[in-house]
Order: sequence, then C-alpha cells, then structure tokens
Amino acid sequence: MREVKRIEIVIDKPHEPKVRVALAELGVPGLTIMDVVAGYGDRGSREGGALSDAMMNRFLLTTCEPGQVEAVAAKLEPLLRRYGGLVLISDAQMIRNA
Amino acid sequence: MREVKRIEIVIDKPHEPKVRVALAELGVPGLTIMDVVAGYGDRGSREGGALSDAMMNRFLLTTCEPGQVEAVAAKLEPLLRRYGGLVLISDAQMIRNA
Amino acid sequence: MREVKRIEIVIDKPHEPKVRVALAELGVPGLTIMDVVAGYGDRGSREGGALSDAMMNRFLLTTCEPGQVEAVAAKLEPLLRRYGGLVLISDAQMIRNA
Amino acid sequence: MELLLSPPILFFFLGGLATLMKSDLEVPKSVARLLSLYLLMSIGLYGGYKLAVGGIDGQAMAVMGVATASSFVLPFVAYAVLRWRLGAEDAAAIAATFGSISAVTFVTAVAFLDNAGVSYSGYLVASMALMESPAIVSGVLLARLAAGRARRRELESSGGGASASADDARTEWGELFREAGLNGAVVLLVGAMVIGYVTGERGWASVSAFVYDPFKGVLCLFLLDMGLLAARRVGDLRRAGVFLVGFGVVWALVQGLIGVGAAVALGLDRGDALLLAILFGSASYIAVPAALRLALPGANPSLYIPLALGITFPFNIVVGIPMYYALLGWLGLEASVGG
Amino acid sequence: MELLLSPPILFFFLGGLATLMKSDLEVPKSVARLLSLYLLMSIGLYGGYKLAVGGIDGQAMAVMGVATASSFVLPFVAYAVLRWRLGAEDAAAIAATFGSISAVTFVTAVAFLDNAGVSYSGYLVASMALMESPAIVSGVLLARLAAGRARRRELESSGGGASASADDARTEWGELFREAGLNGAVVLLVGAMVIGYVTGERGWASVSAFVYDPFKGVLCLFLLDMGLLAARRVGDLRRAGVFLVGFGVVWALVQGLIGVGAAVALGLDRGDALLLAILFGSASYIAVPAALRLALPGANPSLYIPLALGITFPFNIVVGIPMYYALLGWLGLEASVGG
Amino acid sequence: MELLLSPPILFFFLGGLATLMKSDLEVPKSVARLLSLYLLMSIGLYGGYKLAVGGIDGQAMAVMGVATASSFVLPFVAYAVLRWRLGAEDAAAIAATFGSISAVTFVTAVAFLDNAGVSYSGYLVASMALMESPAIVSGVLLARLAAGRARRRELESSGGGASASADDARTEWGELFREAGLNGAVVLLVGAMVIGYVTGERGWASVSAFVYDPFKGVLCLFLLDMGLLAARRVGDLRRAGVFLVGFGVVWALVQGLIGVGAAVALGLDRGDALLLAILFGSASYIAVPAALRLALPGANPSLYIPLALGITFPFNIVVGIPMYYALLGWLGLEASVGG
Ligand SMILES: Nc1ncnc2c1ncn2[C@@H]1O[C@H](COP(=O)(O)O)[C@@H](O)[C@H]1O
Ligand SMILES: Nc1ncnc2c1ncn2[C@@H]1O[C@H](COP(=O)(O)O)[C@@H](O)[C@H]1O
Ligand SMILES: Nc1ncnc2c1ncn2[C@@H]1O[C@H](COP(=O)(O)O)[C@@H](O)[C@H]1O
Ligand code: NA
Ligand code: NA
Ligand code: NA
Repeated sequence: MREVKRIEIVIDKPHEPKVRVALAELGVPGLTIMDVVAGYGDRGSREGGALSDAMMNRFLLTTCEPGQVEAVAAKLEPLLRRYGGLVLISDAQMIRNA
Repeated sequence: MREVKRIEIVIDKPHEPKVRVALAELGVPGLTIMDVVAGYGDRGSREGGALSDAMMNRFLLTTCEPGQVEAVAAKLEPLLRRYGGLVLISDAQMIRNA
Repeated sequence: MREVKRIEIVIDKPHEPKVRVALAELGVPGLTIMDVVAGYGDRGSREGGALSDAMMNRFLLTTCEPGQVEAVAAKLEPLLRRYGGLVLISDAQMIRNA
Repeated sequence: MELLLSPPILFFFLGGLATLMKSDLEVPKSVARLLSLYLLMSIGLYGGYKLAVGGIDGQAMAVMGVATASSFVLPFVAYAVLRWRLGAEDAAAIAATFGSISAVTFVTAVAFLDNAGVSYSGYLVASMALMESPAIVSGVLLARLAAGRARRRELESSGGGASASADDARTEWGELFREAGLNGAVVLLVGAMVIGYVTGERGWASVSAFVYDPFKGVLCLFLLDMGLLAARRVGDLRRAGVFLVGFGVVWALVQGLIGVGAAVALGLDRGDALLLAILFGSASYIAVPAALRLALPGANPSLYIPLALGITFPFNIVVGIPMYYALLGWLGLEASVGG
Repeated sequence: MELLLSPPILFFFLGGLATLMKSDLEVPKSVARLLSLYLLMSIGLYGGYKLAVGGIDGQAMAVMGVATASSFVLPFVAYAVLRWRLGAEDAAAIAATFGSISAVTFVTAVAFLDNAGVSYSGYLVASMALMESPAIVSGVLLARLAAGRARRRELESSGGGASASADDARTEWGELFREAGLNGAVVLLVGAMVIGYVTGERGWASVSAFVYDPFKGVLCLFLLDMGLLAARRVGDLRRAGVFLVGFGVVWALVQGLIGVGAAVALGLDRGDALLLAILFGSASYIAVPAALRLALPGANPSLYIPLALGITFPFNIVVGIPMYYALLGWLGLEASVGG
Repeated sequence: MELLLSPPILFFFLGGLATLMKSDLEVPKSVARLLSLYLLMSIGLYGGYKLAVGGIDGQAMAVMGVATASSFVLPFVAYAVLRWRLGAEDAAAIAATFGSISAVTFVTAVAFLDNAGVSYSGYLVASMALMESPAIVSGVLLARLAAGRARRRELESSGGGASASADDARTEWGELFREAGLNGAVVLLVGAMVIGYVTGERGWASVSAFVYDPFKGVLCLFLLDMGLLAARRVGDLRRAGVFLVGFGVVWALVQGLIGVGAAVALGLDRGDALLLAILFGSASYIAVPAALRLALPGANPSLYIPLALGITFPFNIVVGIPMYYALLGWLGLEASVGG
C-alpha cells in the first residue's frame, strides 16, 4: 500500500479528449472512465446522450504522486476555466499489481 | 483549490427524486449522477433495470462546505432510514472554473 | 455518522466474480458496482463491451471497518497480482439506515 | 403439443437453462427495455385497430367492466389468504401484483392463439390496459387500512399525534394515483391503443410491417431474456419459503379459473376467454412493482417481484395457457377463426 | 386531416403528453441512438437507390447547389436578427442550427408523402446531406468575426498579444472542418447514400425488408421518444424568454417559405418542393450541436438545443409539413404519384 | 465484382473509413450486443430448420466430425508456428482463436451465397456450433503442457512444491469446460438450432419475418460497427509487429485452404464448401477471448483480439470469401441453386 492522490474529474464528453491528453502529458499511471447519467453545476443541468453527446458528462478517475498535485492542478485549471467541469482531489492508499 | 466535503450517496432509483429535492434544499452547488449496475446491502441484493427501475440503485456525487456536513447528515438520515441506501462523506480539495 | 474505510476496486469484468467472493469472505457489509466505459493501466488500454466482456473493466465500491484494512489488502493483493487492476482505500464517514 | 413447443416458449426454456448452467448469456438491459416497449406498442396498436374495425358493443363493455372490477376486488381476497403468513405490507403488495396483469403473458397467449389460427377481440387488449392500475390502489388501501388499525390499537394504549400521519397519507394518494395510472407501461399501452383506434385501417397498414409481421420473432428474443431473468430470480425465493412458492402457482390457478368462469358467464368465444383467464391469472412484475416501490416502500420487493416473475409467469406460459385453452374447449366454447 | 393524424405524429403527441403528465415512460438512450442510426441508414440507402434509378440531371444539380448555398448563407441572415437580443456566440450557434437541417423532420415529411401516395427524388436526400455541415462553418465564421471585431476594439484602447490567439484560431479550423464534415450523422447518411447508389436495384432488393418495410413503424417509436425529449426541453426555454421561443417558430416559417419560393423557382414537383421547404425550415439538434460544443464552447447549448428540439421540431412536424404541402398545392404544383 | 460490392461489405468499409477519418460515428455497445444476439439466433434457427427439412445423412455426420476434429487439432499446428516468435501463453491463445470460428464471418458468407442464389446445408451451421469450443480446450492444454515443461525444468534444478499447483490446475479444468461449452454465444447458437430443428416448418413460418427477411439489412448495420471496431483495433497491432500481422493473413489463408481441401475430399457442393473453408479460415474474437480471459489470464488480450478482429476478419470478408468461392468454382464444384 502506497500513499497517492486520488483525482476525480467531471467534464463534458465532447471535451474529454483534451483532458485525456493533459493527463497523458502529466504521465498519470492509469485512468478509469465512467458514464455520467445526469448532473448540474454552474452552467445548468446536463442530461443527455439520447440524440448526441453534446449534453453528456464523463467521469474520470486517476491517481498521482502526492508531490504532483500542484502540477495536476496547474494543468487542469485552464481546461475547467474554458470548458467547465469539476476536479476533486483526495488522499488514498493504493494497492497495485506491482 | 478549496477544501470541501465530498458526498457520495447510493439510493434506490425510485427514491432518487426525493434525494435530489433534499440536496437542492441544502443548496449544494452541483451534482453528478451515475447508474449502478448491481449492489447489495442490508435489504438484500439489487440488480435490475431489465424490466423496470424497481430494483435499480443510483449513485450521486456532490460536495458541500466543511461546515455544512451536520446539516447534510440531518437532512439525509431520515431518507436513509425510510428508504435504505448509503451516504459516504470524505475530505477533498476542489478545483472549479470560477 | 461513523468512521469507515472506503474501498474502490477496478478489475477486469471477467474476474469480478473472484473479487466478489473475496469481499464476501471478508464480510463487507455492502457493495455497489458500476460499469467502466474505458481505462488504461500497466496492461494497456481497456475499452470494450461491444462484442464481449473480455476487455471490460468493472468498478466496485465497498466499505470496511478501519481495523480491517490490513485483512482486505492481504486478501485483494494476490488477485491484483494475478489479474491486474487497482484498489484505492480512503477515509470516510458513513451514514446508514441503522 | 405442437402449440406448446412453439419457438417463443422454447426460447424461454433456453434462457432458463442457460442461467441454470451458469452460462454467461446475457441480454443488455436497454435491449430488454426496447423489446418491452415494442411489445406494448404492438399489442396496443393491434388492439386499437381491432376495436376500430370490430366496434365496441354491449359485450365489450361488460367484459371491460368485469375486468376492471376484478383488478379492484381480487387483491382483497388474495390479501386475506396471504395475511395468514405474511405482514400487512408484503401481503398487500403481492395481492396487488396478482390483481394486475402481465403484458408479456398476455402477448404469449396472443401468439399461442395466432399459431392455433384462433382470433380474439380488441377489447381484450383494452381490458388488459384497464386492469393494470386498479390493483395498485387496492393494495395500498389494504396496507393503509392495516396501518390505521395498528395505529388505532397503539393510540388506545397511549394517545396523541395521529393527525400528522393522516396528513402524510393524504399527500401521498395524489402521487399514488399518478404512479398507478401514469406508469410508463400503462401510458404506452393505452396511448398505442388510442392511436390504433383513431388511425384505423389506414394507420394499421402503414405500421403493421413493423408491429405485426416480426412480432412472434421478437417475442422469442424477449422470452429468451425472460427465461434468463426468471431463473435468476428463483434463487431469491429460496429464503421466501414453500408457502409463497405454492401461493404463486395455486393462486394463479385460482384467479385463472375465476377468469374462466367469468368468460363462460359472459358468453365469450374460446380465444377471448383464454385471454380473460390469463389476465385474471397473471401477476405483474413490471408496472405494479414500479409503483409499489414508491407507494409501499416498506414492502419487500425481493418477495413480490421474484414471485410474479420466477413462479407465476413461467407457470402461466408453460402450463396455464395450454391448460385453460384445453379446458375452454372441453367446456364447449367455440373458437372464431382468422387473425 | 387524415394525413395529420398519422401514427408517427400521434406517437410524438403521446410522448409529449407522457412527459407533461410526469409519466415515467422512458426510451433508453442507446435505443434512441439505434433508431437514429436506423433512420439515417434507411433514408440514405433509399436516396442513393433512387439516384441510381433516376439519374442526376441538370435540375438535380441545381437543387443540390441551391440547398448547399442556403446552408452557407441563411445563417448570416438569422445571425443579424438574433444579434438584436443575443450575444455573438449564442446568435451564431442558433443561426448555424437553422442553416442546417433536421433529419428526423425530413423523414417525417417523407412518411407524410408516402401516406399521401406522392413520390420524391433521390437528390433531395443528397441535398439534405449537403446542407448538414456548411451552416456550422458559417456559424463559427460569424462568431470569429465578432470576436475579431471585439478584439480589435480592445486593442485600439490597449495594444499587444493578438498573434497568439490568431494562431489559436487557425489550429482549430482544421478540427472544425473535421467536426463539421465528419460528424457521425453526416458520415452515415452520405455513406449509406453512396452504398445505395453503387449497389442500385440489386442492393436495394437485399436490404429493403429491413430499411424500407418497417420504416414507418420504427419512426413511430422514434417520434415517441422525440416527444418525450422535446417536452422535457421545453422547460429549459422558460428562462430563455419569449423572443427566442417566437424566433423558433417565426424563423422556421421564414426559412420554410424561402424554401417554398426556391422550389417554385426551380420548378420542382409537389413532393420534392415539400422536402426542400422542410430542409430550409428545419433546425439541427443532433449534428450541429455536437460540432458546436467543440467549435463554439462559449455558446450556451441550453439555448440552441432546446430551441431546435422543443420548438422548431414540433412546429415543423405538426404544423409546417401539412401547411407547406397545402400551400404548394394551392400554388398549383403537381404531385408525382407512386413510391 | 457485384458480389464483392454488396451492401454489408460496403458498410464494413464505411465503418473502417469513419474510424480512419476520426469521425465520431459510434454504435452503442448494447446495440452491438443486440445485433450479435440477433445474428446468432437467426442463423441458428435457420440452420436447425434446414436440418429438419434436409435431414442428417452420412455426409452430414462426416462434415460435422471433420469440423470438430479440426477445431481440436489445428491449434497444435498454429501453436508450433507461433512459438517461433511468441511466448507459450500468447501462442496458445492465438492458436485457439484460429482453431475456433467467427460467426459474423460465417453469416457474411451466408449472405454472399444468398446474393449469388446458391444454397447450403443446415449441417454447416451445426459444424460452426461444434467448432466454437474445442479449440479453447486445445489452447489451454498447450499452455498447460508448456507450463508443465517449464516447471519440471525448474524442479530439476531446485526441487519441491509441485503438487499444489497441479491441484490448482485440476480445479480450473471444470471452470474451463463450462466456459468453453457454455459461453453465451455457443448456448444461443446451439439452442436456436435445436429450436429450429424441433419446431421445423411450422416454427420457421412463425419467426422468419423477423429472423430471415431483414437479415441482410441487419447485417449491414452490424458490419458497419465491425468496421468501426476493427479499424480501432488495428492501432493496437502496431506494437505487435509485422510477424503477427502477417500471421493473421497467411494463417487464415493456410487454414482456409485446408478447409477447401477437406471440402473437396468430402465431396461437398460449392456453397457448403465455401462455408467450410471460411469456418476453417476464420478466427474467433467473441466467444474464445471471453473464455480465454478466465482460462489463460496470463495471455495478452491486446494481441489475440486485435489480430482476429482487425486483420483476419477483414481479410476473410473482403478477400477470403470471394477468393475461396472463385477457387471452388475453378476446382469444378457445382453450386446447388435456391435459398
Ligand atoms: N459540486 C459538484 N458536485 C458534483 N458534481 C459537480 C459539482 N459541480 C459540478 N459538477 C459536475 O460537473 C458538471 C459541469 O459543471 P459546471 O461546469 O459547473 O456546469 C456538472 O454537470 C456536474 O455533473
Ligand atoms: N457498505 C457499503 N458499501 C458500498 N455500497 C453499499 C454499502 N451498503 C449499502 N450499499 C449500497 O446501497 C444499496 C442499498 O443498501 P441497503 O439499503 O443496505 O440495502 C446497496 O444495494 C448497495 O448498492
Ligand atoms: N492509477 C490509476 N488510476 C485509475 N485507474 C487505474 C489506475 N491504474 C489502473 N487503473 C484501472 O485499472 C485497470 C487495470 O489496470 P492494469 O492492471 O494496470 O492494466 C485499468 O484499465 C484502469 O481502468
Ligand atoms: Na391478474
Ligand atoms: Na434549415
Ligand atoms: Na477457424
């Protein structure tokens, strides 16, 4: 078991690729993506997927080293400012196959 | 980055609207909802959705101010007592577009 | 509200039953399962479900008593070593119907 | 025998077998929903179209009246039997599922008649729609009456605070009627029936290639999934005990025979009589549970869903339909011929 | 009247009604996607097949040219009107949805013609495909021009740093053209049309039992869901105000009548003219929004989607189609007979 | 040529092209599952029905025997070739996929024959069902034998603890046989075939409007998605290198030609021979991988799935089917005419 930072991201599905690129550039060791059924935030409610992905959110879960948090925040903040969404960072202990 | 309380709720899908009303009354700033495929707890296993929503769970993620936790617990506890389900509260740091 | 350990597990869907057996043997009081749309880790990217479950991941959320963490880790570690996947453990406060 | 071994029934067995053998055969949930929407839409349109062609006469009114009344009344009888062993809320919930109907059982009976070359009337579809909801109201009423009695008993030995909960109950009746009458399955069935009625011959011609021709094939796929789901639910009943499992068969039979009696009394032909029997004898595992989760949150869905889905449904489609059909022939009811 | 009360339109009403009555009737998202894929594939194959049979003559080229041009040009006009009340990005986004088309509106009009026994030409389907994307480019251009003007104004009063954002804009044009032209709906429609054209009579014979025969029945199911979705979106518009709601109806009418004018000028027959009018008058809520979320992230999707889906779409399928059809008859356009 | 450019194949190209152009065209996963269930159910019912009509004679038994044996034996040959470059588990897994079959390739060949007006026998469908699972057992056996050899080698240089892992292996054989034989695809295919056989002419008449008439249209939609999925998986193979990609084509050809040889030796007609060749030459990317994830968790699914799906499948449906068909004609095999 190792101390890591647990990072959760909610982002519009159309903008998800940009977040994935940012995470890849940060070199996070893994990523888990789930569909969001509905949600709301500052930009009103998001509930979609029947006709197009235009109003759908995605949920991303990843981890980073405790020392990397500032870099992650610096990288993701501009994306959130432009496209909306949410990042939550918390402490966790990780078990991995290594 | 700001300290917040991260709130996770698992509730029967038929009772989800009541939880949403409660959260709205508490004034939480946003909400993310995901589908639950299966689960079990005190009231046995829940695995459904093929025929009706009667046996389906929903997963809700929201946040509140650290000082609001007592109010949230007070509001959600009666719903859990009547309808079952689960609430988990943890610490997190939030990045937002503002 | 009670202090608990919050346990998140990502595992290949074909191996999910083994994790469920392990959790049942540990006696966790409940479980919530969600579908994973896509992900990557040490063993490359997982994105599937269209043709078979062979390349799909599942996400499991459960809780245990703070004192049980070592037992949980000891039980899950061999599964992760053999089948890959991820376990994250964090602190949370739980509200339940009891 | 040939009627029994029709593809839809055999696919139901296949699904059940697959679950028992622990195969990973699975039908996605959204596909099951699609099939369910398709069957309701199809049978609704067909029923409406047949009503438009056949008209609504005195007998139609009588059948629909009897059907509606039975959905109100039968739960009271079932409740009395169930209370012997179960708590008030569970008894009321199960009674409600039996008062209402199973649309999939109904369309399986329709496919059975079709294979036998026997026709039926549109007002049987209307009867099905009318029977969906009243039982929910009866079930909730039964539970409320029991709770009221319990409260009064408590009050007699203590005193105080009943007006608040009476208020509570009042507010929820509105929600209940909405849930009972506006359940998605009910709305789609009734809506499709109205559309079939209004657009008549012309409308039917434009949609029948979708809602009629592939109907029995689609039913195969749906019954495959029903077999998978029913067999999985049977496990839930192990805890419920032999009383409940027995009830799921015996009570289906009792209500089915009441339906046969009503059909004879009403002078129905063999096809219509079979459908009425199966409406009486079937139990709801879709619309009623959806409403009960809100209206009777204290009732245990792990009892009333598995019973209707894992016991009564298989009994009806495998044994009930051919048995009632044979019985009706033996009773001398004539079958009208043609689709 | 009989044409108005066709099953598809009535199912649309049923969906709307179900939402208004707060029924829990729901069509799973993946089912809606399937129906959407089916309709695009069907209409594409049919259009391609008709082109293969009918050939592409001068008139076909003229119609397709006019259609494409309108998709480029009309957003500039709509933008000018919308700027009266809205910011540049929202105005540009709404203008783009109106310059483009709604495939579901188109297939509803096709079903309408089919019921009336009136034929239409394959190049109208081609016109639909050609009209999908240009409006997106126009919309983004409009927003960029406005942003450029704003930036220049700012610069005049301050100075500095414009080259970076110009660079920024340049990189995104590539993504924009990909998004506009390679949106899934466009690719499937165009691809199916090419396949229908290439495989001709023989190909059509092998797929028509799937893509043609059940078409109107499938449309019923899809319009049921459109009714559910449209009625839900109407609520979003309460905040948007009466100007926008009015625009959704009036501007659909204005563009629809321009389409009628173009059809008359081009000498189309009644069936083709109706389809051209409905292409002009309809607004996109699938392909264009998907592209705009990337190309104009600052525009509010809670304005441009509900407007196209909750106002313009219902207006067109309930009022627009029969009205334009009547108008075209009154103008003396002859209908060609046959499927 | 006309047979090559059939709608299903062209939709496969369209899907591939859409992925290469980075279009966002997508088929929901549950829809892909529905289409997959539909195709298995359809081909199973049709095969069973044809068996009921045609009967099972000596030749049928011979073909089914040869098919089953090939699924057991061919993996041993493929494994020997693959071990040249790959580890034991990966080699065994890939060998298993090639010993088994691809149902979608088979139904594409069926559609090809149908377009050519050539008939085929029901026992070819039975052969497909029989070939699904044996290769899985062979693959696991190969990996176990290799692991045993490795362990023995280790033991010789150290000593101790082998009985525990032998025990381990023993317990898993049960699970393996269940996985291999009770995979959902196998159960549905076999079950539908039995149902088609049992219900015969009468059953077929009641379901063919769903499982036969729209078959080729549905195949278009499924192959569209297969094109999307196959093109996405091609990227995974960049890391795998040229040996594996070459193997995916060359080994398909080798096994396909063995199939042609077997067909000639068995005296099959042209239609049956094509299907046998394509069963031999195709590789499984659905049923076998699902079983291998459990049976050989150490094998890399990012090798064996992309190879079967991204290389061998496209090769077979685009090149293999028409090529084998031409070759069989050139070899003088006669085609039986009729559906
Ligand atoms: N406080 C929050 N808690 C949970 N989810 C949130 C929160 N704020 C925003 N979200 C999610 O992020 C999405 C975009 O938020 P926004 O950009 O504020 O509209 C919303 O639709 C929610 O799904
Ligand atoms: N300890 C737990 N960990 C994770 N999920 C839980 C837990 N307890 C309950 N749940 C979820 O909450 C649902 C309702 O729980 P219950 O009311 O106890 O039956 C279950 O079906 C699970 O999905
Ligand atoms: N650091 C991580 N953060 C989030 N998810 C992860 C992480 N590492 C692995 N995963 C998930 O676990 C799955 C299996 O990981 P692996 O066994 O490393 O390939 C991946 O496909 C991801 O869904
Ligand atoms: Na009943
Ligand atoms: Na337009
Ligand atoms: Na093979």
